Amino acid sequence: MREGIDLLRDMLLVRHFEERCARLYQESRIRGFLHLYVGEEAVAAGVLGELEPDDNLVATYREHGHALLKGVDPGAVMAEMFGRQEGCSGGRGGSMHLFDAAHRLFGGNAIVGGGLPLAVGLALADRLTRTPRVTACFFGEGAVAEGEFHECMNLAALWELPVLFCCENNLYAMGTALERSEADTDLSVRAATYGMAAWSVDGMDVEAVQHATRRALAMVRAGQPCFLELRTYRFRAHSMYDPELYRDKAEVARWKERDPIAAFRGRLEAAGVLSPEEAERLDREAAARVDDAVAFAEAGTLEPLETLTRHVYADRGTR
Amino acid sequence: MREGIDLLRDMLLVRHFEERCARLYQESRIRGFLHLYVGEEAVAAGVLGELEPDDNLVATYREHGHALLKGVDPGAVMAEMFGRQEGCSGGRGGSMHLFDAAHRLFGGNAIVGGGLPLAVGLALADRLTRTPRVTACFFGEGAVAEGEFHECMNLAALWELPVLFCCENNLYAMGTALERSEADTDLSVRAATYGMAAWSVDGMDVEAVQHATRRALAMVRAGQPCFLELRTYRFRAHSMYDPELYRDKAEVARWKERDPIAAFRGRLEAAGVLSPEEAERLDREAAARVDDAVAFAEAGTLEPLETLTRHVYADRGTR
Amino acid sequence: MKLTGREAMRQAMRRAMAADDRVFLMGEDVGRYGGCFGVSKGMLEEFGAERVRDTPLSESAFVGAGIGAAMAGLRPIVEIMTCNFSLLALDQILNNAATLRHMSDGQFGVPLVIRMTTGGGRQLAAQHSHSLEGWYAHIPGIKVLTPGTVEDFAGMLQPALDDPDPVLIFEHGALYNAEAELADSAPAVDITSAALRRTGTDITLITYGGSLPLCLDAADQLAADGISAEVVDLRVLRPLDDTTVIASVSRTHRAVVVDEGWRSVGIAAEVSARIMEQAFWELDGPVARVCTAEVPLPYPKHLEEAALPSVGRVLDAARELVGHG
Amino acid sequence: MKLTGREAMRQAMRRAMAADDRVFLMGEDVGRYGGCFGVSKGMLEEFGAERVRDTPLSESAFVGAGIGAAMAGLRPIVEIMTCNFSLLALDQILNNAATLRHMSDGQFGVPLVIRMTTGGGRQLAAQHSHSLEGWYAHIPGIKVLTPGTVEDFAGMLQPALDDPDPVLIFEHGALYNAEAELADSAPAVDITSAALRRTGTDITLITYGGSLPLCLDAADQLAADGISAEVVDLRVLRPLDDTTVIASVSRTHRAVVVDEGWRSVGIAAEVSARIMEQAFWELDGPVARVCTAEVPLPYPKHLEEAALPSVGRVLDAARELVGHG
Ligand SMILES: Cc1ncc(C[n+]2csc(CCOP(=O)(O)OP(=O)(O)O)c2C)c(N)n1
Ligand SMILES: Cc1ncc(C[n+]2csc(CCOP(=O)(O)OP(=O)(O)O)c2C)c(N)n1
Ligand SMILES: [Mg+2]
Ligand SMILES: [Mg+2]
Repeated sequence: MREGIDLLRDMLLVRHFEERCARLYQESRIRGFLHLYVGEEAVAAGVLGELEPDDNLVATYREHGHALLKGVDPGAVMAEMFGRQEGCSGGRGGSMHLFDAAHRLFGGNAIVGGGLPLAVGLALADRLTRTPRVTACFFGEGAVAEGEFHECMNLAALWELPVLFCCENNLYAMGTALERSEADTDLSVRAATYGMAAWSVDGMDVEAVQHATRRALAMVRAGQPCFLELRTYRFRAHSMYDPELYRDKAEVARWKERDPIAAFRGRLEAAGVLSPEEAERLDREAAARVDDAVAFAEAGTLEPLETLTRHVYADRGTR
Repeated sequence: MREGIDLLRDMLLVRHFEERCARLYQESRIRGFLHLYVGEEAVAAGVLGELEPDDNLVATYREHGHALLKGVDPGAVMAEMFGRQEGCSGGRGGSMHLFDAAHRLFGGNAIVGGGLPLAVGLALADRLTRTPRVTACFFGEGAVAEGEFHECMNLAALWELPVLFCCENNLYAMGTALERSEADTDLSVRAATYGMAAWSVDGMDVEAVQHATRRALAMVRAGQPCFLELRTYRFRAHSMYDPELYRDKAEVARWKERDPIAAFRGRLEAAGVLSPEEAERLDREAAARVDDAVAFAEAGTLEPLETLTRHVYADRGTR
Repeated sequence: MKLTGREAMRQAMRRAMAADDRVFLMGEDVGRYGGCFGVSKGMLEEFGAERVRDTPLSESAFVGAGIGAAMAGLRPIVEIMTCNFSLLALDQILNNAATLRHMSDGQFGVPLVIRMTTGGGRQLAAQHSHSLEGWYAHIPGIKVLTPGTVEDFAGMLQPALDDPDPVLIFEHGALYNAEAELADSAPAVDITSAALRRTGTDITLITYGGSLPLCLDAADQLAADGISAEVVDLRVLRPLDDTTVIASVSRTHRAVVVDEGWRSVGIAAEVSARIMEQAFWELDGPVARVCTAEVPLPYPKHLEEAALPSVGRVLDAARELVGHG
Repeated sequence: MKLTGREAMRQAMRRAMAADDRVFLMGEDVGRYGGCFGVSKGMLEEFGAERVRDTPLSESAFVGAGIGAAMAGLRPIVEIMTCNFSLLALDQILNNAATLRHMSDGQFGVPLVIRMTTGGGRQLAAQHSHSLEGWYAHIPGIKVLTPGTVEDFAGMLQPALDDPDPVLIFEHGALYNAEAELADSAPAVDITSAALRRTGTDITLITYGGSLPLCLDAADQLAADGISAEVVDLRVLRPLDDTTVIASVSRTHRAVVVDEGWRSVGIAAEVSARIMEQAFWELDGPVARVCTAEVPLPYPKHLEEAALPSVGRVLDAARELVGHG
């Protein structure tokens, strides 16, 4: 369970990391698809702060923040995006496919909905082996329309599997607004019909997320899946290729007024828990950690071509 | 809208047809998979009696009754199962794939859930062309767990498409009882969360089915999808290969006491609408129609081998 | 008029929709977003939300809905963002689109066009870099088109819409930015035959789609070495036009097949097998294949480049074959 | 002890589950129904509902759940009733099972076994008669097994479970009733290599699974004509053991590849292409293919038989080739 300052520190790390990634992309240091989490930090911070190191995490292509807050070294995450061997996936995966066995991060998955069955399976394994562990599975609200969402919710509920479903509702799936993809936009009501506890949370309020996660985890650890709809917003484009024709600037500006980091910092300062100077120091520390991560990534090495077909199968380098 | 006697006649035709199919299968005259509808006749009779000739029908592999009551000639259906050119699918489809363009029967589909997207598309076409037509789509309760069910319910509701979803809940999907496949077994509650009218009907009572269908069709014709759960039971095995290990005989016997044909006949007789003699005559007439169908099928011809690759593409006989 | 592949496809869609009420476009983000790769940008404004229809993320349902709408007489263009996601709709494609005409004894047809982006080369890693068009060519009942030139981006859509059967168009992502000068009324192209893109006498390079430009490059470089290479652009992977392939190989007596799919059980194997069957006695040496290495595509640029077919690998294969000839 | 293919697979599963707690069986109707084809009959009673787990109809979720459980260290056997329904799970197989080891740089593996019935011949028509194993062999990261004998039904499961990577086993429906005398402790079979089922000198028949019996029949009949045919049972379609194939063809100089998939872009094309590449100079004539006609399988018996590979069609191909030699 994270204290207030820790939560702020977590969010700042993610924010700085993401803003840096954006710049590095412009400089062509990072390539491929890059999906940033700016604006949504309270969700990852609030949920992941409550997980035990031994809990499982399944994420999407928008998962830098989740990886960092599950404990993966920022240098290893950045090196991954640089395509270096020192990356958390050996450079093979890039931004969308961060893995870390030591931290039980079972990957960012780039197929919308594709991670949900894996989460169900991880939880099934724990149930069969009587291992007291939780699997947290993140996905966007866009995934709710996919058949796999439905199949997995049913399976988790039917088999009473310890999965915490974390639906990050940032209102858009690429350019498709929720009301144009769901006949009923109240996602936690939908989820509840599978027979699991489900509710909606203000995903811009890190304490609200933390609180909801605590309640949910108590149920999950007791052997029931649970669904949280985390209402949030992405401040940046869907990916680096998005002209954002589908929403207007005023809407984005309104949401930015609710910036989860500024809001929480303000609250901590108002409560006298944090001074402005300390806050600035936390900010600089986060920036410095990201600097270190970039330096680590830049010092990383490229895998030799000889091992191109490594890890297709376990036993040998070539098929 | 069918009168009582017509409904009984419809159910008797299906019953005799199905019982004859069972015998013909034992005699190896029909091959492949054969799924019979015995016990469920009130569903097809009650729903299809309310459709207009111009309405669309999408069905499953358990669709003899639906084809017959949509108006497809019994001889053509039987010939199909004999694999004859005179069959309603030219003999190419067999029991699971009855088609008839003239009666707007868009096929029995043998992939569980596979017909639902087609129904959505047929209804979409009607909406785009402002054609006042309804698409009735039948499927078993087993299909509800499939991802396609979810995707299609959402699409139909979101786009307000004129589909009547008819879920034939006969309690089992092969050997899997509903409570072992659905976390929440109240299917119409589930369906309602997509934002469409949905309710459950006694599928052993043909008048109840008819009444519900009328109500539902009024909504569908006004431009909204609708979902009916039709609670029924199959008296026979899932297919001809099923040892029925998964349910006990007492349960089957209890349901047989509610035989929809006997019950409705009894009701008509009690109301004085039908005499026992007339009922017997209707029964004999149905049997005779099936005799004729079998004779027609037996007189049918086999397609020559030369045209084996016909209809793979429209334009030419071979690829 | 100078057009990119992207613009050529957009123009083809706009013309088709303007000319025929039955045509509409449906897929994820084709409307407000303007298409994942910008292909349909502006079309929502031009044709409205009924005919440029954004769908929820539900590939099986909206591809199946396209099949149903086609059976009912419309002419849907369904866009699947990329072929990587088409697996979620594969049951609808294989078990419905490809079989309905046959199962119904010709009573129903599925005049549907499915467009999707294919290919690697943009560092999108293992789940976003598939080249599945050759694999789809296994399925009887569908047709598979792979435009490799801006002309084909412009001219394949209309004949695909006119076709009474389901046609899948695989558009290589790298060709959206390819440019060419097109006549204002770019003619429909023949979607039943392969195209000879360059004539030659010593060897045939057989390819399609995203690998066509690199084979043309390779042919240039071979010419500098004094090796005259013919380039056959298959264009249609199903039904495969083997007549053009066999005629070419019968002239050059040597062939290299180049495609971006994984090597095993891909379209290059099929082309090789057909040459084996129909032109064995014409061959001066074994048909060679240059395909993508059998590895899920890795993210780093240098590894991805090493995995994909390249001019260098085509040259090596061609030179080895001619040397042995 | 005399066993059928069905019993052999059941016994293999029972032994594996008795020996290793990590093994469990999951799929539609594997429990109370006893398995769609009766393979798992009695196993629910023996091992209980936790380890013989009936699933709802949701192919993508339970195959994906098998992948997740395998990543977590268990050894799931997932049964997909028939390969016809596996398309609904293909995204999980191709984008997850086949890629996770690679994307994670070897941190995670997917030691999963997926069993499914394959093949036609039982008049089940266009949506229930697919033979997709050769097609699956396109995918790097998975292994594809196709038992063709009762011994292989008995002996392939354990090594598949021992394999650290996802293994798909395609069981031809016609072989469930095949019978053979097996030693009580049938040994594990080698799942890395093809098997020479019959030696010969004039021609090699290359096949697997449901087509193996008909190739053995054809070899008998050819022997009566004085043609000595060797029969190679591929057994493993991925990774393909081309060493055995090439060695045989290098001895006989002629080959017919027989498989039940559609011809274009199938496993027979791959075998033909590899022979082209590795044994071209050994060939006395072109490699021939006998596959299923490129049509969704029709229901009537006579049409289905005409579409499928048959002893007659194998004999014709073999005789033509030897005649030309
Ligand atoms: C099955 C599938 N279809 C389409 C895509 C392309 N795509 C990538 S992200 C995305 C939007 C997903 O939105 P959401 O689930 O809300 O997550 P967000 O990006 O908002 O975090 C789409 C359509 C995909 N990756 N997978
Ligand atoms: C996608 C898919 N999975 C499995 C099957 C095999 N199968 C055929 S019918 C059936 C049971 C379906 O049950 P339900 O939907 O309740 O319909 P019912 O047979 O009871 O009418 C199953 C599992 C199939 N045809 N399609
Ligand atoms: Mg979103
Ligand atoms: Mg049922």
